[in-house]
Amino acid sequence: MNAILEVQRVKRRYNGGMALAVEHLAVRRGETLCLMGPNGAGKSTLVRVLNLVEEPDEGRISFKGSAVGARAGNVRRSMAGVFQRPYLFRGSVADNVAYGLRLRRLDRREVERRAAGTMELLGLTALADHDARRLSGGEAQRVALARAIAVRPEVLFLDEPAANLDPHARVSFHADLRRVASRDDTTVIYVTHSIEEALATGDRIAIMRGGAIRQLGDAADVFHHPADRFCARFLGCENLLPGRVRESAAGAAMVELDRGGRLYTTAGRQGRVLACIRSEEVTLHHPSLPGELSRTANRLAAVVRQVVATGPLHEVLLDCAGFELKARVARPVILDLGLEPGQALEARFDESAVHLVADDEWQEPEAPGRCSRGVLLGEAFAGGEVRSRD
Amino acid sequence: MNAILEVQRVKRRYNGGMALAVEHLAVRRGETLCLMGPNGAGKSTLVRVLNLVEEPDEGRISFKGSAVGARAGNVRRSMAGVFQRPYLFRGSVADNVAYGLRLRRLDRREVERRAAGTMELLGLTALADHDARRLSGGEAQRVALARAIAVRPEVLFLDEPAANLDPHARVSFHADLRRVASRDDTTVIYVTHSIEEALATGDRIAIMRGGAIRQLGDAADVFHHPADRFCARFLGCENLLPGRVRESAAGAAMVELDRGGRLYTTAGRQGRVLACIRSEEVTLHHPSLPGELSRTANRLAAVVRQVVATGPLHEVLLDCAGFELKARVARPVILDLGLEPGQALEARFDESAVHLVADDEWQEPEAPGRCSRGVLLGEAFAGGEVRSRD
Amino acid sequence: MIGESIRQAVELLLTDGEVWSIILRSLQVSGLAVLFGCLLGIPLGVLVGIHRFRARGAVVAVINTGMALPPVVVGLFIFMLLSRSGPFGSLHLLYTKQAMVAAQLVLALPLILGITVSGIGAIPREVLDQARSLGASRWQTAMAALGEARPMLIVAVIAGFGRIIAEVGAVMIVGGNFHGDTQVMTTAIMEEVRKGNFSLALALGVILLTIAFSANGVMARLEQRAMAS
Amino acid sequence: MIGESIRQAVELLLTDGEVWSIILRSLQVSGLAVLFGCLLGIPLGVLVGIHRFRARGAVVAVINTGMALPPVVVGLFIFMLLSRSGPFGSLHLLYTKQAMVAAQLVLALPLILGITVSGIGAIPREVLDQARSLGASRWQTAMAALGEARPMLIVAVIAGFGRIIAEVGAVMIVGGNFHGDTQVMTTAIMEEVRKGNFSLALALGVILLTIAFSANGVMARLEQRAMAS
Amino acid sequence: GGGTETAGVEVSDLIVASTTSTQDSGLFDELLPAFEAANPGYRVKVNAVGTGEALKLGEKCDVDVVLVHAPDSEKKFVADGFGSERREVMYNDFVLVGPVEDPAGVAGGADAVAAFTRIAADQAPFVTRGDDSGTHKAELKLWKKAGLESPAGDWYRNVGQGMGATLTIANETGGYVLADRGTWLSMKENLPGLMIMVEGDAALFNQYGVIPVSPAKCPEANSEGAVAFMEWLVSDEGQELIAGYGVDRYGQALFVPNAAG
Ligand SMILES: Nc1ncnc2c1ncn2[C@@H]1O[C@H](COP(=O)(O)OP(=O)(O)OP(=O)(O)O)[C@@H](O)[C@H]1O
Ligand SMILES: Nc1ncnc2c1ncn2[C@@H]1O[C@H](COP(=O)(O)OP(=O)(O)OP(=O)(O)O)[C@@H](O)[C@H]1O
Ligand SMILES: [Mg+2]
Ligand SMILES: [Mg+2]
Repeated sequence: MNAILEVQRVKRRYNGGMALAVEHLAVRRGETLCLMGPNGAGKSTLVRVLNLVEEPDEGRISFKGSAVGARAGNVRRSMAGVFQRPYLFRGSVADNVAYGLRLRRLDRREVERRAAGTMELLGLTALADHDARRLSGGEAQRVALARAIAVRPEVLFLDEPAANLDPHARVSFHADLRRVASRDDTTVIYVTHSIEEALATGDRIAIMRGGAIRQLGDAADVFHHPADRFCARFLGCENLLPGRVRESAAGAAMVELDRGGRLYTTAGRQGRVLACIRSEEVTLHHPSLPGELSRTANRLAAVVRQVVATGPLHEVLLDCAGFELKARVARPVILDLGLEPGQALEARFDESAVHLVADDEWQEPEAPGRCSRGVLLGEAFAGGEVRSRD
Repeated sequence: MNAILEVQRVKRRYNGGMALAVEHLAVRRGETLCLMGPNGAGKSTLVRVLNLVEEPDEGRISFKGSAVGARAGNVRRSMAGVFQRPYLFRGSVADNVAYGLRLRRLDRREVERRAAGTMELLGLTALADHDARRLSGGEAQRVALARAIAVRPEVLFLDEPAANLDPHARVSFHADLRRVASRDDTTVIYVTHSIEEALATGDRIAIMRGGAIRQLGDAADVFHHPADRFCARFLGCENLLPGRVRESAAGAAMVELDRGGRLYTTAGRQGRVLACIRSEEVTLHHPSLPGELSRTANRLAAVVRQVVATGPLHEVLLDCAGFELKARVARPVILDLGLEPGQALEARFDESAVHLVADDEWQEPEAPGRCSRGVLLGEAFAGGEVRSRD
Repeated sequence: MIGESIRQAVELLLTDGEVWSIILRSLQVSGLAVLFGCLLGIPLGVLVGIHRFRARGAVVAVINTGMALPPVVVGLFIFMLLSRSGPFGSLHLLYTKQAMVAAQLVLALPLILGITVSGIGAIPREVLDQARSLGASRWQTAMAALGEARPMLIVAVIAGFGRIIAEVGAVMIVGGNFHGDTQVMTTAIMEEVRKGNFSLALALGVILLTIAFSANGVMARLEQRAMAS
Repeated sequence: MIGESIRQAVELLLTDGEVWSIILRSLQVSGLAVLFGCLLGIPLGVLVGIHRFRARGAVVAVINTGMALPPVVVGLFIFMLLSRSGPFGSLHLLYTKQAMVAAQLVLALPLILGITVSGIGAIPREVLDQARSLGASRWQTAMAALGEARPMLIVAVIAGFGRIIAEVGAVMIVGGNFHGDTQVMTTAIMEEVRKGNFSLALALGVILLTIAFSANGVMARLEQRAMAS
Repeated sequence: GGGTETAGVEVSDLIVASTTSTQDSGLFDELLPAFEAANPGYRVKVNAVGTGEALKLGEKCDVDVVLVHAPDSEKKFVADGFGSERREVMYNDFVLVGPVEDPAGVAGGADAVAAFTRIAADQAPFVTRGDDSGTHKAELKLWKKAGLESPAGDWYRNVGQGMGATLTIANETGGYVLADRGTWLSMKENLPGLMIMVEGDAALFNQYGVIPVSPAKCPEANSEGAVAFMEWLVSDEGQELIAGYGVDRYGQALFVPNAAG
């Protein structure tokens, strides 16, 4: 097995609440594994447990195949972490960046060389002599990153490392991380709230909720094929339409929506389902002429209800006789169609754009203990979805 | 004048470096002003100065028209802030949320009522009795938000308040903020690195660099019409093409690009310019048949060089004979065109999609002192752009 | 030797009523001194701890030096102030518990001040800014700092109390060790040592430590309750 | 009164060579005691400060109680150990500087320990986790904690030093105040008080405080240099 | 001192500065209740300090009456106007105590000066209080008679402490020491290494005197009480109590009253 780090039946409780309850997770050597999930899902706790900074109440952690017990001290030398709220030690930026290297008793020259190199990489050279406690948020975050990267760990833990970086710094950090990680064959555990970040950096994505891993898979696969309603919603899939699969052949199916209308999909599944369509998969067109040719199987007559500019893309709320559909389109489309509320048009999406998940609406298992907060939070945002169904 | 807070010639130096040098800024009563800019640009410093937490070295701050001097203590009562790295006091979540209310010596019942209401709003009710120091990153951030919002300040300072929130919490926070701010006519100063966030919350956007405000204007206007190369780049405008305006009529111009080709634009400007085209404004089409009708003035023959999936949108790198163009398109377009490297197609963008800024490339003023780091950082990310020009 | 002293201590506590009144007097004098020490030292310490003023280094140096005030010298100094021939002689405070409290206050103050100052200095500066940003007045900002530095303040008080409940030089001089009037545990111990009653002196020492232990326990309990509330 | 004492202090320093050797002896004894106190107290304090073990509350209570150890009792205890008829009598350590150092060590230790423990306890727990997460061994984690708690450690040392440079009860008993041999500043002051030479005693007190002031200054300077490096 | 009203009688504090030896011998525990019974208007407080310190406290008017044993200093105290008058109260005697090994071979002698001479000649360890106390002054007189103006050297240990501490040091270090009999008797049990070398010599006579502070110098002092205390000490009642003190505990009286003489 190629797992560098593996946890089995790991649990961590705080004051009775269950912050972490992971049945099994094997981190592959050299991969970048992104952890995602709502606030309080246990991402940081999992990172801390893997980083051997926090002892789980139960369960087994192994590093390169052998259990980490008393050896934790040695194993820790192969790791380095950037916490969600990194703590910079008293001293200069350079001191901080050199900290991990000094711990490893590298010789002074090597320490200086590597620290300088890492500061260069992260654009910190000009700040080297500054007091590490008096930096801007983004600068501090970069120092913490440099400190961890400088030691060239086998496993690198990054807990929301780019949260305070400006967009350019973030992009360049992602590029640097990819380069450094592939050069040193570093395994990276990366916590983020941004799916763009996860797709840009991650080989695999794990979605957590209430301390458990809800879905784990290749990044693109998780993005396009969420495992359930929760993951779909969490990954920003805005159109979740309940229905029932009527006809189903190998790799294709027809879904009859509860609110009327039917969808064609390449996804195979039976029974009650939730059809997930990402809003950017929906394209808008003038109502098609009868008999007009199109490769697109799903064409819905729709009326524009609302158009909201949300930056690069515009959010278009559509009324599809029975249900609401949300589309996100670029400005040119708006211009081209002269989009305005009340306008009738056709919404299309490819068969491959319709992903089916089991409709767990009515049997959604109540997560135990503390996890209920995750649910609460999820529900708080359900507003958007409820709207789309009334 | 309707300014609730106004600063004039405010300067703040740290160890010789200039962290803040704002000539003039008037914050309008009831508006939400978003501050953006690279790390170290002075956003937090400006917020701290406005929040009367930090004394500037020079300059004048006025609140509701009269200078804030010895009265700072009173004026501060009208304000509340969430720092970039919020500090939660010892005690429970409820204690923290109630802190500002207690400071204002509201009666006990009122304190409890308001704290409970605010916790409800931010989904913190279940955490009320938890130790505020032992929360997850996002939970902590929400507590800090609740603590500031609970006091219903006239001016609310939010320094990257959503950096650690999960996507749903962020969206719901934006909605809540808008509701609360309009209910209480709250003036909000909001620091963020996300243009989406700025557009979703901000009435106006100020872009800072090297301690100074580089551009200030209505949110959509700043987004679509950056003032200069720096702002354009910072706001994520990926196509910056140098050229010279050849023909120019009222509200329309033709730009001859340095690398060949010409663009038509509704923007009026003379001389050397930088044509800015946002990548999501570029649409892709099969090469047009000669004589085909289109409202689009700008049509460029292009060859696909690379397609990268970056989440909801795909990034398409195009070769336009002489220069590179980047387009961001949704998956349906990729599917529809069957996009693959080497394919020839036509890139189109509307005349209104071409924004012109003065080409300050060769006379870019070197920002003084510490600001040079901003430049350094900016340059560090220029990699992407350089690529697009070679 | 210790076992014998403990046995003797228990016996003293059971049979000698005078010991109890001496204990009470010790607690009264040192308790009052430490109380005043806190009332004075903690606010002052917070002030010095929070503010970055020009003479701060000098002030801190003076406070730290105060920790090295020899009790005998303090006693002597207060004695000379309160002496009938001294400037405050007319107050007739010499050889009273008030004088003892004053002397011990002087001894406890630098310790309480010094530890408070650096305790406050050790909390993150963000505390102050965060409080201010939420609208705290100067006083409320100081209170916030105080709240965050709580564990250090406890040590400040305990160290101050420890120093004076154990000191003999100052109370001996300004109190006079008058039996039944100004005699406290330490002066009683001193007297027994002088008489060569070493084991009795040790027994009194054991009692003194037991008092200190209980007093610290009470303080810790109060602190815990304050933390919980 | 103070002015007169200062004048007399200067005069003593200028004319009386013996005063200088007493000063040196004081610094030697208390300096060594505080040095050992740090060597023992700081690592132990860091240990207790970092770890959350079952008996921690009890250990802290004992340490805090130690701050209330009366010097006379400590002196007596050490005296009884080192006395000819005591268990370590054969070592002939009574009335030596070694014995004085030992007694002062016992007095300084609880203060150094106690302040270190809560100083370490006051730094954010993240420090430890952050150090560990970067690969720090147990020892290195402790060093990281120590580094962050530096200002509190300085106070711990200064308070410990202050307590013993100023104390007379213990050194008087175990050192004997042998002139030219084990006499230190505080025992000299005590002697002058007994003789009724109050102003001379005060003058010696002024000298003692000056020493303490300078010693603290040196410590602060060292600390600043350590911080800067 | 300030007065308080108890049972119709005006009670005022009377502060006595005495040497530690007088207090520590327990004599005051015997005398004071009797004095207060006879003079219900006074409540006596004893401040036991060094001889020099006691006289200094008198000079500064912080005590009302001093009871010490340093005749020369006492006379000077009165002559300088700090005390109103000096009355002799009692005496006890000094004893030369030394290590049981007796390295100087002075045990059993009756001539203190001869013993001192021997000790000096042998440079046998001698511990001196060196604190300007009555005992110290008496010791210096003996050295003078033995021909040493100011003894010095490794053998002559100045410890600057009280009688008890000095005896303890002598016990521990095996030195000779001049002690007052009261302290010696009360501490003998704890001093197994010491025994009496020389006693009974007239040169070892230790006179105690009582001096009320001068009302002229110290108008605030409780002069009346001071005089009453002095008068009572030299009265038959006081003298009898002194004569009887210590017989039951040590088998011999610690002090010999000699007010009449
Ligand atoms: N030391 C602690 N004591 C008590 N509860 C804790 C502690 N640390 C974490 N928790 C709780 O455990 C849960 C999981 O926390 P964790 O920090 O792992 O969440 P997270 O997924 O990282 O969330 P976020 O996205 O907000 O950072 C939270 O509900 C949190 O309140
Ligand atoms: N207390 C301080 N002492 C010294 N320098 C400081 C201090 N606070 C801020 N600076 C410096 O001032 C500059 C501006 O800092 P500021 O925190 O305002 O940046 P920012 O725009 O908020 O950046 P970020 O996006 O990283 O939060 C930075 O270069 C920072 O290092
Ligand atoms: Mg987290
Ligand atoms: Mg900032």
